[in-house]
Amino acid sequence: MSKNDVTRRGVLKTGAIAGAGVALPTIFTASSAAAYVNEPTGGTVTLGFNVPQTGPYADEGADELRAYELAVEHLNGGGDGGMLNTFSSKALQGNGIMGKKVQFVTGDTQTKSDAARASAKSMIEKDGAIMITGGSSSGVAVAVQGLCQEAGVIFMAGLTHSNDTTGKDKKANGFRHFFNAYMSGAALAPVLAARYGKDRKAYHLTADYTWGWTQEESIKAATEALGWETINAVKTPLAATDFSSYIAPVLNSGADVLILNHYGGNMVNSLTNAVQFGLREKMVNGKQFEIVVPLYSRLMAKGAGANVKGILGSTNWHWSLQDEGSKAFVKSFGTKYGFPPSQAAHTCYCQAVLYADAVQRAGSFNPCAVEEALTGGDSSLPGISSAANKGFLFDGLGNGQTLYRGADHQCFKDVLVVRGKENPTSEFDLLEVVEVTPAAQVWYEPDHPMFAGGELGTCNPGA
Amino acid sequence: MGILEVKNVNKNFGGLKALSDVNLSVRENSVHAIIGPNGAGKSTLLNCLVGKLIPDTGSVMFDGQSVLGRKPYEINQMGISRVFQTPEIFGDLTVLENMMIPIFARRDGAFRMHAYESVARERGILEQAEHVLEDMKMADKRHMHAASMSRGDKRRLEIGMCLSQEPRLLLLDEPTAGMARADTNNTIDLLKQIKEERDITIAIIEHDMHVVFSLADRITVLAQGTPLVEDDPQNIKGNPKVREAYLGESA
Amino acid sequence: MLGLNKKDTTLLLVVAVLTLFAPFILNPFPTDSAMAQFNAGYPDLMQRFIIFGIFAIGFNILFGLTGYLSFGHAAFLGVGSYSAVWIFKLFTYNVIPAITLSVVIAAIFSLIIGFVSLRRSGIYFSILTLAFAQMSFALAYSVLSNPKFNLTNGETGLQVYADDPQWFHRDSLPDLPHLFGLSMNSTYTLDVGAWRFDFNAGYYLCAVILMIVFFLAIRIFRSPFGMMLRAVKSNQQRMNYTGLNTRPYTLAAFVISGMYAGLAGGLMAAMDPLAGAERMQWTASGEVVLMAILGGAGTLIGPVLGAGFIKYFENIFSKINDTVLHSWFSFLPDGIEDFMVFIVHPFIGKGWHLTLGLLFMLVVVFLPGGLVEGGQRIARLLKGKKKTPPSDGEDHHPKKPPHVAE
Amino acid sequence: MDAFLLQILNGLDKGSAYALIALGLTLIFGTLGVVNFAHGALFMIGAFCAVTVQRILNLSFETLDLTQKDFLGNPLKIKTPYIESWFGQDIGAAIIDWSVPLAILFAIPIMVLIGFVMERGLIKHFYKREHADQILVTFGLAIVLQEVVKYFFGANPIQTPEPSALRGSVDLGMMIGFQVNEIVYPIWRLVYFFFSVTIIAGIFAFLQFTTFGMVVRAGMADRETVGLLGINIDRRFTIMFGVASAVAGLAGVMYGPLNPPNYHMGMDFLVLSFVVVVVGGMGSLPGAVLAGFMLGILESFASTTWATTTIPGINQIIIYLVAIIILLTRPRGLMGRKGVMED
Repeated sequence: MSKNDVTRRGVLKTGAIAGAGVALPTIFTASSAAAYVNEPTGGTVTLGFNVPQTGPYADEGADELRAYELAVEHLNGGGDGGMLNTFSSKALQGNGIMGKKVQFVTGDTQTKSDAARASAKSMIEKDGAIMITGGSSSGVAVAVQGLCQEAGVIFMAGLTHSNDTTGKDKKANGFRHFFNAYMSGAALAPVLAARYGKDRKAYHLTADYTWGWTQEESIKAATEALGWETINAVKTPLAATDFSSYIAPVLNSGADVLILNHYGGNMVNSLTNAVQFGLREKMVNGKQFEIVVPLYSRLMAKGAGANVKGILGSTNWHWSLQDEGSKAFVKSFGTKYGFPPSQAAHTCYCQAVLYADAVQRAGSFNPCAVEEALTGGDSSLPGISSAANKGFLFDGLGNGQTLYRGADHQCFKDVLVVRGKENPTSEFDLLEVVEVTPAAQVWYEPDHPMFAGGELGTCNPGA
Repeated sequence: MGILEVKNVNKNFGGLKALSDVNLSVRENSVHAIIGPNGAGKSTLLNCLVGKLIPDTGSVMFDGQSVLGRKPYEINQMGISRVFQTPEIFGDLTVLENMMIPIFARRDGAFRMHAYESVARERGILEQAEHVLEDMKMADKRHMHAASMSRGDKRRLEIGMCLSQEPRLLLLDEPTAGMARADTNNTIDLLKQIKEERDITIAIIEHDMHVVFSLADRITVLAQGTPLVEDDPQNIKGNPKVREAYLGESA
Repeated sequence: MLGLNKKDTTLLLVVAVLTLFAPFILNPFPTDSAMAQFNAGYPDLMQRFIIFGIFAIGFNILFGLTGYLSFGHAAFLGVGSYSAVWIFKLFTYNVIPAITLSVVIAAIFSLIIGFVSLRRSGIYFSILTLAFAQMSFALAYSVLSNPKFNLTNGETGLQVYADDPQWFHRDSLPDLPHLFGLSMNSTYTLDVGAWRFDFNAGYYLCAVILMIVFFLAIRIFRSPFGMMLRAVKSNQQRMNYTGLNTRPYTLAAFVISGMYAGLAGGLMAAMDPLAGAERMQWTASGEVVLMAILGGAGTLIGPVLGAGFIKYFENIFSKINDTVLHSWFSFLPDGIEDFMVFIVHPFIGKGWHLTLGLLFMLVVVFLPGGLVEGGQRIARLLKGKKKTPPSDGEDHHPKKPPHVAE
Repeated sequence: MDAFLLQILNGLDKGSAYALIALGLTLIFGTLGVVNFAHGALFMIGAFCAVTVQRILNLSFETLDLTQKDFLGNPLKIKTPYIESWFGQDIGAAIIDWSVPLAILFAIPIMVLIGFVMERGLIKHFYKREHADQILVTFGLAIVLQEVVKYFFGANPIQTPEPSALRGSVDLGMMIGFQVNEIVYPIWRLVYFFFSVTIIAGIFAFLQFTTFGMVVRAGMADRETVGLLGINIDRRFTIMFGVASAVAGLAGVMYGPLNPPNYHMGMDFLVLSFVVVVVGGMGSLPGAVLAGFMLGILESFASTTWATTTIPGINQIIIYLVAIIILLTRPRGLMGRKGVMED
């Protein structure tokens, strides 16, 4: 078992005791009925970090894992405490969670729903993980979230941007700190309109799967509301590695903006191809041709290199933010690993801390109690009048005041509009924050058509 | 009226005339040899008989039924078995299994889904296979891997497999090609024995005159895709046209 | 017994004993020991061993017997899973109709794909099956999950939602796949001293089905039909000139193996009611090829061993992280400990693919007959010491399974 | 019309990459009879040769700039490539700028060497083994190579930009009388196309007009006979493996600027290149080239809006659909020979 403190001597000792146990059949015991699945009984509690370690998102997975390790260190009282010092809730004492030392096990999602569920199951069934967190794609997040609901453990989603995660696939046991496609559109559209004008003709290239569709739908709705016209929206196969045949016709289509609803390797390649075709040097309809990447990630921007310069997009968090929480996090992460954290690392760190804090406040590891503590509150974000504006309000974790909304377990917080930096000073300095869009501007009602269809259900404590 | 009647068969490959106006009649219970120099069209003719090739024109009748357009397995089910130039056996299977397969094919037809029965319980088939193996004097090799046998034994096995189906016509394609003298003689003896013991018609394509004249009742000489002459062995030996076209060349 | 000879009966019994007692066999280490990392006796992985074992057995009926190398078998597994989840969505969570339908649908699918693909042989056949499977994957991932006609639910995977009809579902029944009320994920945990053993309902359903299909596979291997399939692999020409039509034989084998794949897919959905499109991807098809060859193609037990081996790697090796490594080597002096971790690090955790790749190469280079051959060599070595005469001609009759993998 | 021409152009460009990879695959299969699943990995290693050259040229020393701060608030470290300090900033920057073309010089010996080592160390032992074994062992090798690359370079793609002089696009349409912006194509893609065609032509000329090539071609047709003539065909085949490996590597080096290399790019191309080879006919070099261009063009056309609205999803399945149709109508692919790889 992957616990940190097992020594070899310890093994020998338990081995001897166990040997004695077999000789005495009278001590056969069926495990007693617990109140909930994987109730931690000893002095430790095990969290399951389920991140992509192989496959195309392995680097993001590695960064998530670094963040989790840092969070565990801080929860157990090690290091400089990071964002625990700036977090508005002061329940955590730096002595683990409810006095139990935090341990963790890791699994490999391979960015495949099947593999992700298998490794999550293994952590739940074999290692006794009480909470599963991590992941780098929406398909995986939804799949693992469903599993955790069935199994009766808490799921704290990692990087997942599709509306569905807290929309039609929302689950009572699942929670998302990351922003979503709708928020990207709502934050980005006004900036686009302000910079590029309201009379623009857009051409969409969209990854042909669920996330791509929700992304396209969101950004289309947001830009069209501001007067843009959508010329064409072309679906590209997920497995596509070269987008030349999709980019080639763009210039002659009458469009003057290209929107790339791609992520990961797709984004890197389609952006590279678009720049190659010289789109950004062209004038169409008397305007400078522009490219937009709605969902940015610094790790991916690095893959696209100089091609990101000047290109607008949105992101959940960026290390250059100057609030106290972000500064504290960048400092402890940077000191430990030598480079600044990615947005995936930030979200994962926050999720681990938020979970620990909720348990501490609830006074129980019971998923239902955790759910109540995490989203059941009555506090609300200022400036939004809505019956749904209700949940757990916190601050100091980087994105300003944040609401974990009770209705769908989605976080509402400021969203960043960023742009590829023209003169980066280092290999990490690729994006600059153009605007911090306040939470109120990206707010939506839980029954918004893009999110309708699912049911949160009730919390499942398992056993 | 022979058991096998080939009438006016023509076959072209592109511009090349492989067979032109071939007529052939094989009498029942005889050994009919088809000889000719390389490129005379012997193999093409044989392939037309077994369904591997379809002639451009003409007819091939077996026992009053046309074989044209039928698949090789259908033609086999009609009663024609073929022995190949290089022995075609099931190398990965044991000798006994090799022998059982044609017997199954004869009993069950071209396809039967007998996936749940056990081979070991097929007593009748096993007995027949053992019987043929004994006839072929191969009973001691029954558990050998067929691929690991000598070429002569493989030939023997292949002939045994064909005979186990009790075909009415056995086609042999240069059965002794590439064989050592001793193996050749053994094969000749085996074929002689078969000819004596069974009611069977044999058509044989052969290069080796020793084999031909030891076995054949009747010989057709093929040259440049067309039958030169058809006659008894004695007459063929003395025929000047044959000498010119074929024997002279091989001598 | 059951129409099997003594050797096959022994094999079946060994498999039966191994599967029934797997919860013990796979959990040899006390729960709190460092070696517990290597325990594989938890329900999900045990189910996977069995399910992929079934998949590989089926694949082997096609590949091992006829030699036709299909690179698209995962498509049938995927189709099976989708069918089962649709039954869950529309009718009931009872697994019997779901599994039945997944086998039937997979049979229909494999009949169509097999009918077309089997018109070619060799690598052309492989590429045809690959092409069909990749098409299925691409369509399932995107086009067939469009909002107007959502058959597969795309990237997320098909799953049961609260507003699905489930016409025959009653409130008294579990809200998860079940067998007449017995929930598939109900587990009885037995603590014996420091050890812990899980007995899972779903696992035992899988185990029983494995025993049935393994028995059927033995029957097929030993039947005239099985012999014909081996004959197809050995020499198609001779088959044709012996009056046998090879096409229906290969097609039947293709459909049977497709049904095994569909069964595996249905069971997968029954254990975990979600069907993802990646199940149909060519890498998934490649995986079952690797399982069969790694274990020993054409042998009965080989594919099961291969499946166990690969799944063990995927699930156990990938979870070893640096923290675990440090705990293993913690008895060493600091410098050496770090050095050992540094050496081992590339091969474990996220490096499990590397280890797997190296192992494949080693097995293929040195053990062409797969793990079964390895087992036979060991057995021969042991026998040799006891001075028993060397035995010949045991090629198609694997000995008792070696106790590796699983 | 302009859209048509544009997609033809794009198809030729895509196709040239397919043809180049399939050509190497066919060389190995045709000469050695080995199904090489590691060929995609060779392509990938080629691309990483360019990454390596870029890294080497960018080896830098650090100086502290006290006026600027890094993300932790410490003085910013400014990296200066040694090359710039040795040759002066202008020449140094120019050398770095041309790192991809320079990488060709680096890649050829490396790839040939990798080819030799692979053939002598591993493939040699698999000539007489079943195709399934060859597939498995080379597949294992492909996984190992890809994981090794991932270990050193990470999983994310890495930019290897083209020289700035060859960056951007040209308006080809205007040159032949079309309107502005109707046919615009990137310069480096045109370079890639001509590069591929040159390599392909070079290989054909080599096989056609040199005695070495003639022996190899004879060996492809009938290995035993050539062996009987007392010619050491094995050594020539080893060299051919090196050549095929270099071709794959060069295809990779030049591909880098088109799409940033990542560790799994070889696997992405593997299935596709096998489809190309099989559609062309196993063992046929002209077939591989023809099929490469054909599939490239078809893929381009299938991704037009017109095609995807007519048949939804056609762009996802076109390659496979074509493969199925070709294989069912032409049993051995476009130009395959009888009896090759049918058992």
